[in-house]
Amino acid sequence: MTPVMGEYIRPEAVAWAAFILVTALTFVGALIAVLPRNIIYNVFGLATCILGVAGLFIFLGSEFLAMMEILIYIGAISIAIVFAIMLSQPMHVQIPPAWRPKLYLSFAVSAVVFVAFSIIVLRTPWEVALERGQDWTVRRLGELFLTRYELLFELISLALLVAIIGAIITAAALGGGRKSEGGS
Amino acid sequence: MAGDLLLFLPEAACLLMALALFGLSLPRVQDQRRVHSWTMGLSLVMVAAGLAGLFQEGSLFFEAYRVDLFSQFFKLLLAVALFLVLSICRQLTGVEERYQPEFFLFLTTCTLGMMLMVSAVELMTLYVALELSSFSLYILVPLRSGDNIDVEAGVKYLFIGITASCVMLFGMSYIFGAVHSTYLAKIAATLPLWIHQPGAVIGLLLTLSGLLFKLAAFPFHFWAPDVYQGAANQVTTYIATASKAAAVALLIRLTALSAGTSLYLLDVLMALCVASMTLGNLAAMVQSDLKRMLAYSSVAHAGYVLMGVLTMTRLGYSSAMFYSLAYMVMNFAAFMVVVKVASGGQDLKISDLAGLHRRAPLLALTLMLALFSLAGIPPTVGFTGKFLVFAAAMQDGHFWLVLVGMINATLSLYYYLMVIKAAYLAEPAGPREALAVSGPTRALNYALIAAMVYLGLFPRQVLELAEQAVRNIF
Amino acid sequence: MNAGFPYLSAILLAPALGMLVILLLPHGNQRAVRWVSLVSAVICLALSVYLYAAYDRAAAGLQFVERASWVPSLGIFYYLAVDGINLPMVLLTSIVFFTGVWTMWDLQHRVKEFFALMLLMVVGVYGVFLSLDLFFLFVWYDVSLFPMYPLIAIWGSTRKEYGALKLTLYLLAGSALVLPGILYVYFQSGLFTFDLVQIAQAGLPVEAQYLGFFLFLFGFGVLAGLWPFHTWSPVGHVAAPTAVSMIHAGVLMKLGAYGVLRVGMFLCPQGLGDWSPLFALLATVGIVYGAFVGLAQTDLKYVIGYSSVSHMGLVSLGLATMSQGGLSGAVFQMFAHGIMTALFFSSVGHIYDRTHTKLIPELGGMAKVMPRASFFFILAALAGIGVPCLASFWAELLVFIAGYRAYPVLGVCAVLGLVVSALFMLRVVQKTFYGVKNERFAQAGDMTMVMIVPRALLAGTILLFGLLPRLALDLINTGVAPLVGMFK
Amino acid sequence: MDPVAPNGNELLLALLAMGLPLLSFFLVFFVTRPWVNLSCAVSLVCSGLPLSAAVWLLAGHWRMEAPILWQLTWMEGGGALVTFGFLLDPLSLLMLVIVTAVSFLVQVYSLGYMAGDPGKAKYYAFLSLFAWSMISLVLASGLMQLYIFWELVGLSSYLLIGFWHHKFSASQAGKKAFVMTRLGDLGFFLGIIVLLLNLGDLSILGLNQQAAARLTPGLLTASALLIFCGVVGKSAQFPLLTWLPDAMEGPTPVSALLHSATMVAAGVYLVSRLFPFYQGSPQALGWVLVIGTVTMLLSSTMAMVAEDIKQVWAYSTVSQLGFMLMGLGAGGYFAGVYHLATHAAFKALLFLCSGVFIHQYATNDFFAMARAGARGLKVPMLTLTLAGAALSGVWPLAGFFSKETVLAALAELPNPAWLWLGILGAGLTAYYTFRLLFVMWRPRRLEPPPEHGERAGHGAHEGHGAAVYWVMAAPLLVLAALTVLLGAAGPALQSFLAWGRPLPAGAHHTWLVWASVLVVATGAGLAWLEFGRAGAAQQGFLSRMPGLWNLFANRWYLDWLYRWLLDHVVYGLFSRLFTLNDRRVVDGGIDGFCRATLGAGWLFSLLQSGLLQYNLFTMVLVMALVGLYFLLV
Amino acid sequence: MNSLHTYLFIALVLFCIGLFGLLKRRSLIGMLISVELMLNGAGLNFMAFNRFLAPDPAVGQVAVLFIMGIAAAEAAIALSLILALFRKIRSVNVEQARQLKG
Repeated sequence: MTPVMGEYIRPEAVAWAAFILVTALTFVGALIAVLPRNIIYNVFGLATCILGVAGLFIFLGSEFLAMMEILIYIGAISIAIVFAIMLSQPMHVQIPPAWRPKLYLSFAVSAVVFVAFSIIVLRTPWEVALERGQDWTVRRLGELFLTRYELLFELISLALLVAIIGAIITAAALGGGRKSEGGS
Repeated sequence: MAGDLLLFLPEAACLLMALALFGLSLPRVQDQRRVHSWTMGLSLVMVAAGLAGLFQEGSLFFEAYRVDLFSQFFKLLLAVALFLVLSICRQLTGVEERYQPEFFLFLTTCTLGMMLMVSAVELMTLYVALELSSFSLYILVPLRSGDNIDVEAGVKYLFIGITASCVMLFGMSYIFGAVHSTYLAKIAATLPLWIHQPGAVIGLLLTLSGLLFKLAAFPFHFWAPDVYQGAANQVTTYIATASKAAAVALLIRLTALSAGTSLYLLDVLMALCVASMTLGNLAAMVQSDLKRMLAYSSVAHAGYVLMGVLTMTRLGYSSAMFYSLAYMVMNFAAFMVVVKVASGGQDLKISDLAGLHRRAPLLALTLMLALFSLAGIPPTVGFTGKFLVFAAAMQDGHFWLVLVGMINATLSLYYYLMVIKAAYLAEPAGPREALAVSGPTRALNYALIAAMVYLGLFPRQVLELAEQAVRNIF
Repeated sequence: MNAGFPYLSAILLAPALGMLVILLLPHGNQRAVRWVSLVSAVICLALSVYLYAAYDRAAAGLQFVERASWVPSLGIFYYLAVDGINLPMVLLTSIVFFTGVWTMWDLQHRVKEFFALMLLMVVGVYGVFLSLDLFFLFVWYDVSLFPMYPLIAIWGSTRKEYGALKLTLYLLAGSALVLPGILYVYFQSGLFTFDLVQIAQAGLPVEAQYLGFFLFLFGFGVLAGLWPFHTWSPVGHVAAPTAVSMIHAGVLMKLGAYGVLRVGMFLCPQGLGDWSPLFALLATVGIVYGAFVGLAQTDLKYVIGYSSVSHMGLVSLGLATMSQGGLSGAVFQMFAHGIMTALFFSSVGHIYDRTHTKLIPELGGMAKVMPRASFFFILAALAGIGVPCLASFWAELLVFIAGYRAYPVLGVCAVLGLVVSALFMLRVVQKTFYGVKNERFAQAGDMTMVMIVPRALLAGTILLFGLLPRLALDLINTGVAPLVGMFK
Repeated sequence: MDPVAPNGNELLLALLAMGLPLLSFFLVFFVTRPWVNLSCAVSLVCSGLPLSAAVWLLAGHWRMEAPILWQLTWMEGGGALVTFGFLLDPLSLLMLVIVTAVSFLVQVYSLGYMAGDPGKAKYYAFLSLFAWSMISLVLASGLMQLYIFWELVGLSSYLLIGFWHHKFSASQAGKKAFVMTRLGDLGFFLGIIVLLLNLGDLSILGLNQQAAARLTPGLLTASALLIFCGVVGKSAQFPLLTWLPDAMEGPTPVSALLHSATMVAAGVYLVSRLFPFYQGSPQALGWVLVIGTVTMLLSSTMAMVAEDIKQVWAYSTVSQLGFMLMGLGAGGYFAGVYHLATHAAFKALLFLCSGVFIHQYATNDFFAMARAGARGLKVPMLTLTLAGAALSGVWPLAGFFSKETVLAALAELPNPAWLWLGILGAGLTAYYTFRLLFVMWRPRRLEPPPEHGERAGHGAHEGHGAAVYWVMAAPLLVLAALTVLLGAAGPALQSFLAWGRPLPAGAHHTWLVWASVLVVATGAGLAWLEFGRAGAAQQGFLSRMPGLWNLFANRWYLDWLYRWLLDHVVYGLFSRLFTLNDRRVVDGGIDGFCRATLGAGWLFSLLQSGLLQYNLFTMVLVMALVGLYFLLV
Repeated sequence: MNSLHTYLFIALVLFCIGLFGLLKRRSLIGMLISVELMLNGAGLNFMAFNRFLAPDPAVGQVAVLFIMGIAAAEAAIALSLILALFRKIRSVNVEQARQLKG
């Protein structure tokens, strides 16, 4: 970037624009993930939202996390969801519109939660820690994984293992070959 | 390191068992009997390890993991619960044969998760351990063969579970924000700084919701009836016994963080406690499926436990500990009968118990005692548990809460009596053959009866142990 | 403290061991079951009679004390002792227990379970009467209640399941007030002990006594058949099998009144003052009301059930007067009414066994058909009317005097209730035992000599204590006296 | 007059009199019941010995100086002290002799009367029980003891009236007697409690000597009246008089013993026993007088229309009891007691005589008896006449003298109305007595003697007719002798009852004697005109006044009133309402509450609709509420 | 943009949108997606506190990483269960899975 450009486009402005962009991505993505009745749009909405969140993570100082966010959510979870959709329901079948009161009630209660928690967040005098470390490196994360969070690390691998075995058993075996025409 | 291993003994045994079961699950064809015998043997080792580790104290993994009497008490409880549940898995008719090693495996990992959970004193560890145990259960529930309801139950369980865990995480994030730490010890140490911050208290409350889910307390109880009914009988037994104990342990640890200084927290917990008791008992009255009824009763019992916990006094915590032990014993006894009577692994209507007193007098007796115990009739352990819990609440001045609790106990008697009536009075429509009760089962029955009465009349040792345990939670 | 043989524990243990033995007996061995029950009943009876005789009336106070710490951290004690209040109750229990076992000798249906449950219930009853520790008192209280459900629901008659359910739920609802009360007292006393005597000696704050007595009054009052919480009692009586009715009306209802006295009044003597007018009012309403409702009944057991309501009202009235005479009368009335009702039910039980009906219009002329059974019933009825020289007369006398002294109007109403109860008792006697006999039951058959034994024991007790009331009152007065001192 | 302790001899005799009948009751009831003759023997011995003892005591203390008192504590508690013991003074000794004598005679008589009855042994047991209670009542040293035995006497009465309980009317009458006397006893009991609470002393001597001084007049009157309620019940005074005629359902000897001579007289005895106490309250005595008078007149009118021989004597008993109470109420202590004594003799005699007829002819209707040839039975017929004359007050029989004393007492009253009413009563008595006697003596149509089998009255006793007859006749003769002799014993008795001191001599009204003789003669003459003379229609003048006749025959509708009260108030109103309330409100409320609870359970289980999202919704809603609550706090 | 509250609000909005979706969507997969949004909201909170308040900037990151891991595992199990349910009732509509009730 030339200095000239810099005079017109100040870094703060860029940052602002970027921030607004990621925020918008997040919200719009979230709404798309929730509102349309077509399930495949929702997945795209989720992906969009994840991108926005990843952007926010960058703003919050952790590029590593942003990367992981995209990797895991878009690379793994969204893809898995898409597969599941393809395995489960024909995409062209339109789901009938929702029962209205349910919609309103859901909205109302979510809104109440939002209002209540916003006020709580505003009322809380969040205090900054007295001493603050500045080590944002990935190396530090790695260290922590092997020391302080060693148990956690082991645990989550165990959890993932259990999840995978479980998913295999559940998805591959359950219902397969057995009576399957039940249900209402 | 040897000392560390000793500290980690129960968990190590559990891990070992999980590995062994994993190995057993690999071959295509298994001898079911052999697998069960192995499992039983291993779980016995685990119980031994739990006993050996009972009085260990120390801390592991950079203070994230704390071994003290409190956690070891619950670990022993968990090991015993696992052993008991496995002991009624000999005829695992509710689960397809080729998945039985996995079935045992998931039971074990679930237990492992809970064992880690009761010792975890760091929020993230706690959370992940909780999830580990939850995952195992999510998978165990739909493992039942036969009906469709198992998967439906699994899905409902899962969704309520992950919602609760989301809420819990959200709450943890607020705690983290307010206290800047995820270590319970630090949180407790800076209590005066954060306890009056709305965010922190709400955070704590939301965090508790994950445990209330485990405990099946209102309003996170909705899974309980469906899962109890939908899951295989043995799985239900496990959920009803072991997982409750772990939830109580964590609930105590987390509630203790506030040291009873937040009236708001107290109010909310009291409301949930009353709602749990009342809703559970009322809804249980109209059930016809035995397991479903017991599920609602477990909601009510969650309320009783909460009553002990919400006092946030030593007596309250120790009484809640005692109650969880009591609950485990009596609930197991009830479910054991369910498993034995529903020998085909099917669901059991209350009316199916008709004529039980002639088909299997011993089982009927155990059932009656277990139900009276659940209803809180002395001299059973259930009464002593309730008494202690109520005493704790009264000590804290919650007279009305105790009154409501007692009224609820009376209400609950109604539906327990309905079951007893079915077992002792009703005559089956057609002739039913006598149930074969094997020697070990007989011994198990005697042991359970003895335990229910003994602990009811002589609570002293356990109570003192519990009091010693809660003296120093952090 | 009397060192030496633990008589009280022995009384508690005899039926408990009996129950265990019965449970362990092989199925089908009904003879052995009966004999085991009878042996334990005889042991209890012998020990009770011995205690009754050996109690040092001059020394008074608590005797035969057995006290050991049970759960020290909570201040729970294993604390058994007798004084002038509970010793008659223990004797009553033993007599009714013994006669109850004997009365059920011919039971054929699920014998083992029946006697095991009955023994369990008796253990509970003894426990309540003997324990001076609040925790144990409550434990035994509930232990004595819950066997009622199977006992009535399995072996009962008319609407047995309904009656059993109602009774059990009702009574345990009562205990739902008692437990909070006990805990409340425990913490209010500040002593952290469940030792009843200690708490009573230390005294509770007056405000605490106020609430405490309320809880005990209505909690235990339900079991004592206090109006308007009495409806479980006739329904339950009607449904229950003979021996259970005997124990139930004879002993269990006394547990309620005993609870009000021993727990409520000992612990909250000052709180009682404010409640006593209400208490006395409910008691009197119960007396009159029970008698009037009894007039309209057509089922023998309902009649007795309502007469129990009426008579237990007398006990309550005696308690409510807070005077030496009233309390003595109440305790004596508990004893006398227990024996009397047991006699009632055992006679009705015989009639029902032989005729399979207890509806008054269907019976008639029973005095011709079964003169012995009729004799016992009529004797009980006379005792119920308050005929002098039968035990309950003295009790009623004392209660009336005290009741009139404390609440003149209520006292007069209560005496009036007695006339109505005479009317309905005699009506029943007339319709059932006199008049034209129903030929259907001409061959029903009277009691055999063996069956007379328990009834004769009960009748003899009524007569003995009726002719020699001091046998009981000298003892009861010693027990009541310290309590009266506490009211001042 | 401080009481003295008994010497050994007196103690023994008194205790013998009190104890033997109880012993006999237990022996007969529980031991010897299967052996009828043995039972009778035991019972006879145990009533004969007390009679001897009583006579011995009376003879030994003919000139006693001070009452003899002996007592034990029976029960003690709550300020109430109940003693058991005996108080021997002239009154109780006299009454003791009367009771034991009549009791013994009746027992002898019953040997014949109850011959062949399957329940004879039980009957004797009950008689013994009665004798025990009555003797203990008479000798009672304290009011509480008196009350206790008063109740026991009622119980024996109940048992004996209902002795033939297979007869519905008999058991009904027994019940009625018990409940009505009980109603009166309610007042008695309350009176005792009032005295106990205010005086603290229930000994009879204490009451008589100190009550007037230590009680306020209001309390004294109240307690006296309350106690008098018991008298009203027991002595069948207005308004509780209807049980006594019904009580005639019992065996006739029982009527003779209980319902004429002794038990019903206990009421009068009680007033005499407490006479000094009553004298303390003129109002109370006034009420006694009023009640006595009303009763006497009412029951006399009833007797005028009765056709059942026992009914006539029953009404007459009621009226004579009322007459005694009039005497007492007028202040004539001796008058009341004297009439009590003579009445016991001639009324027992009347009943026993009637019993012979009833036994013989198996009917209670004296018209029917007469037609059947009753006058053929000489001994009973003569004694009946004698006793009837005594009842009417014919000179020189006992009744004449005692009636005169009562009238004399009435004459002392300032208001002459009482006297005239008393004389009117005497006239009525004479009328109905002679009505019966004339009917018996002069039957209109004589029927042939009924077949032997038809008079199977109360069992198979044909076999030993003559023996039975004489066993029954012997007591009649003894009583007849007494009826004659007691009239002469008046002055002696008077000095005995007054502790040997001559009473202040009241004015002797010669005109009174003539007046009463005139009235009696009028009554008897009227009866002669209507029933006795040849060709009389044997229809009383009342039968020409159907209104009055109905009123009298229906006992002034008193029974109807009671029936109505019982049916409509006790059963129809209280009992029904209370029962409804019990079913619907009290019990129904509980059941409704239970149903509502179950309904609530059903509602709550609807929350579990199976729709996952509703459950999640509830969760979130609660979360939201919790958040909101926080903001509000 | 550089204030704690901004991020907390964004996180809260995400969380609430997730809640809304969770309650509204009838497709189980749609509900799963909503849950992921909620988890992200929680993660965002952690990072925000980490950035503005916490003493050690690594802690929040670690937490978020673990949340992701858990989310992945959850998704795996959830999807497999949804598929199993689909095989049984031929639908992923949550309103059709209502055999268990009462």
